[in-house]
Amino acid sequence: MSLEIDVDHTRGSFRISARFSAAPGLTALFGRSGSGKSTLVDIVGGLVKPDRGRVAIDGQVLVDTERNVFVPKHLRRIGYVFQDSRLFPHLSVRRNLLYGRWFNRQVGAASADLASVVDLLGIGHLLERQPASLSGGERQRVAIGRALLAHPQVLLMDEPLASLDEARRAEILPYIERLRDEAGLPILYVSHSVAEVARLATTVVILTEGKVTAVGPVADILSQADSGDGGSVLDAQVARHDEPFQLTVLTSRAGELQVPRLNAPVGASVRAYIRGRDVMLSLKPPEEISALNVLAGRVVAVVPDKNGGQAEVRLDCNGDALAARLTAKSVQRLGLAPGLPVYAVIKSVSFERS
Amino acid sequence: MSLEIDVDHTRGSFRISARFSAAPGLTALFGRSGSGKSTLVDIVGGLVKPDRGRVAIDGQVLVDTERNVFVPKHLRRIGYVFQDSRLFPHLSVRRNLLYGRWFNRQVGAASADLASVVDLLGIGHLLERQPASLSGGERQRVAIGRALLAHPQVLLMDEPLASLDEARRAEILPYIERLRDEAGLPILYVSHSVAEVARLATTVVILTEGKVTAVGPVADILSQADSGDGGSVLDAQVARHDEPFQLTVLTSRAGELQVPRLNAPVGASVRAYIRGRDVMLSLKPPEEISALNVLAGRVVAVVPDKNGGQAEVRLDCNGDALAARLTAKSVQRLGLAPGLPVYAVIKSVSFERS
Amino acid sequence: QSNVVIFAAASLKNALDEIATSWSKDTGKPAPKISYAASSALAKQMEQGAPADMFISADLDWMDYVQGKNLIKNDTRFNLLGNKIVIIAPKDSKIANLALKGDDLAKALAGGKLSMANVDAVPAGKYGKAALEKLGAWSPVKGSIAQAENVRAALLLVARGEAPLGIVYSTDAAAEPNVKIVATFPEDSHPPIIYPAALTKDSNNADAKAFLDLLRSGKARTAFEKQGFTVLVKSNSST
Amino acid sequence: MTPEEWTAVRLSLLVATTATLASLPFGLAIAWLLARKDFWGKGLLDTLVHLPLILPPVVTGYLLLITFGRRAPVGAFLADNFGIVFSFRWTGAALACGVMGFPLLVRAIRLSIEAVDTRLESAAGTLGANPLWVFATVTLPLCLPGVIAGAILCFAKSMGEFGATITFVSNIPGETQTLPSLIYTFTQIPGGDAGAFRLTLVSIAISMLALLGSELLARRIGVRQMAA
Amino acid sequence: MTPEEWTAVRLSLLVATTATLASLPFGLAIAWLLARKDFWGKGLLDTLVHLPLILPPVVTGYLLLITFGRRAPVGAFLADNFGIVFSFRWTGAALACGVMGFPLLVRAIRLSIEAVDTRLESAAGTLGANPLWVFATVTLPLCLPGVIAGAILCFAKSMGEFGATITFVSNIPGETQTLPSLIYTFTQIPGGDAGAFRLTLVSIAISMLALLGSELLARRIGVRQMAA
Ligand SMILES: Nc1ncnc2c1ncn2[C@@H]1O[C@H](COP(=O)(O)OP(=O)(O)OP(=O)(O)O)[C@@H](O)[C@H]1O
Ligand SMILES: Nc1ncnc2c1ncn2[C@@H]1O[C@H](COP(=O)(O)OP(=O)(O)OP(=O)(O)O)[C@@H](O)[C@H]1O
Ligand code: MOO
Ligand SMILES: [Mg+2]
Ligand SMILES: [Mg+2]
Repeated sequence: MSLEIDVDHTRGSFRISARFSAAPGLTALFGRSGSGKSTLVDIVGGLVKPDRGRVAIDGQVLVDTERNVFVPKHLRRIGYVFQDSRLFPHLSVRRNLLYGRWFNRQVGAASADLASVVDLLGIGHLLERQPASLSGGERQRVAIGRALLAHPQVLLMDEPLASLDEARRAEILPYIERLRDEAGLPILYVSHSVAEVARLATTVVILTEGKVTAVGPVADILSQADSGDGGSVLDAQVARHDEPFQLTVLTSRAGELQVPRLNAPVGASVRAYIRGRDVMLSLKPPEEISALNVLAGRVVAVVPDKNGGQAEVRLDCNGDALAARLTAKSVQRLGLAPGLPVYAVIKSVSFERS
Repeated sequence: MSLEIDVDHTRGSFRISARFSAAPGLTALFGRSGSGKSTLVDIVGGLVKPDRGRVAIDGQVLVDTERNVFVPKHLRRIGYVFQDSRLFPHLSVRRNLLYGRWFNRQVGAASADLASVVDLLGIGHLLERQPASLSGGERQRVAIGRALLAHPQVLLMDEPLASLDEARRAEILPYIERLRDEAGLPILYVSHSVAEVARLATTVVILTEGKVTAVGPVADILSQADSGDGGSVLDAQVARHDEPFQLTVLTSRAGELQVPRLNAPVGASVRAYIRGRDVMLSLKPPEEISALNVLAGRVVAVVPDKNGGQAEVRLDCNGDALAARLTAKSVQRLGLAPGLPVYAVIKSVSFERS
Repeated sequence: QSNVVIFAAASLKNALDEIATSWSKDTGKPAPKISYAASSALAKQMEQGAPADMFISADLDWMDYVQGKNLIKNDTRFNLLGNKIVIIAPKDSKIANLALKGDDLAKALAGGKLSMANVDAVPAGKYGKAALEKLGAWSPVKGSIAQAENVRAALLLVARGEAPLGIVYSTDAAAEPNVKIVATFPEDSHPPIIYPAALTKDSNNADAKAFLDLLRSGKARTAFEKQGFTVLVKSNSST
Repeated sequence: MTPEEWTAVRLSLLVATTATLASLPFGLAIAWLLARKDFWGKGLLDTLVHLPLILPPVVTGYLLLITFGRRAPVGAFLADNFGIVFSFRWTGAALACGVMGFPLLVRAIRLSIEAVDTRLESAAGTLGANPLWVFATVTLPLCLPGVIAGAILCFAKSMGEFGATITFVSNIPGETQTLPSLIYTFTQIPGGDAGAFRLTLVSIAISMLALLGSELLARRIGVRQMAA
Repeated sequence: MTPEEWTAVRLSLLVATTATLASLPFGLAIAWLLARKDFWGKGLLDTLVHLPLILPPVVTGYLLLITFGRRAPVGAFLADNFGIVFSFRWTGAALACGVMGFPLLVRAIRLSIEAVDTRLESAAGTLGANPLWVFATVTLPLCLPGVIAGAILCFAKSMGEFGATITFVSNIPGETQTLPSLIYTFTQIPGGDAGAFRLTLVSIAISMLALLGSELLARRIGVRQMAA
């Protein structure tokens, strides 16, 4: 979303001091509990006025303490999904969903929107209910709907999917992707799930105790994330669909990938996220094995973990970076060292379904 | 926990009608958003009085509408971690944590407990704070601590870890395991995370629209779960620790398993959960590959998914059941069919670290 | 020795306080405790066993009421004070001298209100109404009466210029610089305005009797007259 | 009941209703100020609002008279510029009742506003509502229980108020003689107790109906909201 | 100020404080009942609580007199069995003030109790607190803003109440002559205005201090709680 942030703020004994700029698209905020993610989102949303600093989205300055600029939140045209859902208890689900429409009605097809959003979130049967009678997940889904229906120019999502089951997440994720890609909506997204971040983020920002410790494109950052689940992102194109087997064949510099059927047209650019723990390494091309994806590459580096039991093996597959997480024992057994040619074996089902 | 439930209850248009009994240990409630999990936990906790039915824990009848028994919640000695944390806003974090101590003081070493629980949850620096100033994850951690420190005889946990980062989860999970195993505390646990459930649960109960659609030992149930992530559970013993490589070698009927170093003594019984998507199948023993675990077995059944793109291949490995999730294409390519001998290849890092 | 407790109509406060203080100084006895309130309230309290030694009512009706309930020593009852009712106007009013017959009064009001104390309940109001009736001036002004809770409030309405004319006691009119008296009712135009006093049935406090005797003796005359009352007991007749 | 008594009943209803409705907007505004804003003189404003409670009603009536009387500065200004006259009118009785009930109204609303979760107000803000809309669509509906409670207190007080009323606008049958004034008059007449008792019952009956109505209303709102 | 006035000030403080503190437990209990329970006769209880607001103070005072007077049934019973005497004592003035302030006290507390999230009460129950403890450790602290508001309203009302007091326990200096009774007496005599004005200022000053104190207290509690 071309988000520029440079702020300092103190809340009690907690001090946030963040400075970064993010490319257009979805910016994921990643960090441990209490690291200041919600505070930062609140600053962008206009709920918290930073002690000092500047916030701009797509060049539009929202906050600039030096020039005394502070755009009030109701003029920022944001859709904010709060960590606590904050539904209006006196309004029915329907009226909660339509609340934002009272104020931003320049977009026409809002009623069509309601239907599709309600459908996506599976909350059609809840429309006439009061929020107090909803389950935790239902509440959060309504909150997501309410933010989407406000026709925002920026979407702020603070752990929107944390209380949802996997099936529901799998339905909502592609929708967020579409918002990012088709509607070009800038999104600031907080999540504890690497898979979600990997799939959605353009830029990842890692917060540690109020400070930005890493920022950059998702592919560069995720493997550094202190999450026990580093991974790689390959840029690829849809080459063809294999309808009988419901597979999609992607081509990337690293080679051909067969993944579960994607809902994208041939030729489309997609991103494949490969977890380090899903990658096996073999010294010769494996035969008669179930995995459909074998990428040839060369070891670039072997990075042992702090505690020594495991290591990340970084490969160069024809220019694409790929990381594998192995036990130290396998590293020794296979004699992995920079320069060694290897084959990365990846199951098709490892890829997230969409 | 030897939990027996047989209740009917109606909330608005939602009707729950659940009947099952669960073995001692941790019972996981699994099901989609709005399926009635929290309602069921509320019934066990005494927050909701069912229209009809009976609830008993370890033979102690808590509710029996026919005999007009309803033990009030303050006499049930439960520790309830709510989906919404429900901290007391007027008490400091410390007083929230110690609230239960006023009432259940028969256990002596409570102050030692406070220290260890605070340590486990990483909330030492928050003790003098008021709940309003906590982040979402901090709040949930305090709520967990408050329930643990009430010295409960039963623990009810409704999505306790949903808002926590992976690192913090990884710290708390073993603690819950210890409560289950060492303290023998019966636990009713709601979660959307298959990994959590697989790791913790003795019994899994699957709720669908208020009805119990499956109940049984975790190994039997999880592969049926409508979660896109069926898996298997192998009972195993710790054979030895491989300190240099920080691995633990387990023996199971299926064979030897090398997993990341466990914090369990040699001889201890442990449970290994293996996700279907982490299992590769090979027609001959693979060589020069990074995976440390190769189990020989025989195909028992090939169960295609509803949509046909993937299949679950069930194996019998010397008496232990193991499931692998493959693409339909791989199934065809390898000619997998019942009776065929195969080798299951599993990376060590696939196992959850503890 | 316990204090004498006197229940007295509120309008007597200035005079009675002065008398009580000097009596206490002269005799060395503790000053009486005087409860000033509406005669109606005091009468009903006596009915409920109030610890009063003496009752001084603002009119005969409430004294008759307590006597009817057998709450006073009948032989101690006597008429202590008299008063006059007058018509007042704001100081700056153009009205100077007002005739009181027929509809002169109504004309003088010129659409304004005649401020009086409640004509059914408050003594000053009752007297005023009786006088106007007797003088044939009642029906023309009947619809223009603003009835206040008590004389003081009626006085206030005129003093503030809300009402062009009002009927109050001469005692009140004399003390209010913002009003002037524009007419005085003839004595015979209304029942005599009398403040009766008596000891209560239950009183056995010798000082109470002594204080009542003091009032009866006329020694308190100056204090009452200073406030504009007419003292009805004869001077210097002591018991 | 006599025609005079009926008139007093009707007048009391008119006065109490007017007093309650007319003071609501001011009550809301001041309650909001006191609940949500910090400003210089807040303590003074708070005391001012409470004055009618602290002062004997007669004194309040007196103060009203010297402020809103025909010759008083504010009273004259209102009369000359807006034609609003209070003195000896039922409007004056309503003003007196409204003023006497004001502290009760403000307190109840203020308590309820303070209980409204400001996080919901922020949420409304992010959805595009400006502060006024936030107040109208979130704060106000959520503090309705307090508004209802305040209104019913003000109404009940108006049904019983007479000290300030009679001092300010006296007791003119059909114009300013409200039920309590009439009841008071009865208590001042020897033997008037029966009349006072009868009218007291009427007053209680009216207020009870108002109370029940307010409870039903509050309950309907409450059921819809609960804690979310 | 004269000694008589000082006495009245001291007495008023005593009466107002006693009235407020003594009615608090009853107010809490009844507010809780009205807020949280449904029972037969609830509407009646509610009306009864509001009566002192609805009735002219003189009527309330008269009802007190014929109920708690020395010769009245309840009054005689309390005097004979517990030695509690109200009639024409300062205790009676406190009773009158307490009764007059009671509807204000109950309403404020009730509003606050209704705003307490019952989910927190359930949470306390699961941690082992029986209903009484839940009330003491969760409901009560969380409705403190209402308790404080109710108490200050009751106190302020007591500083201004005289109609019921003077009717019930008369106006005996040093015993039942409170500040407002004395102010009232001053307004009843020629030349008393200055005295009334002086005492009114004293009354306002006291109430202002009480108000400020209550605001500070409420703020301290509020800052600690906020919405969690
Ligand atoms: N008071 C009520 N009136 C009507 N329906 C209700 C009421 N309370 C709960 N429900 C419904 O009961 C169903 C079960 O709710 P419950 O909170 O038990 O779900 P859950 O399984 O915990 O879901 P989640 O994972 O989203 O927390 C939901 O569909 C909810 O809408
Ligand atoms: N009013 C306050 N006073 C003191 N500290 C505060 C206050 N509000 C927030 N904090 C602290 O600021 C830090 C950042 O909070 P924030 O809510 O931004 O965390 P977060 O990254 O969103 O965490 P989570 O993942 O748990 O939601 C936390 O440590 C929190 O305790
Ligand atoms: O069939 Mo796969 O390629 O092992 O998932
Ligand atoms: Mg957060
Ligand atoms: Mg739930």
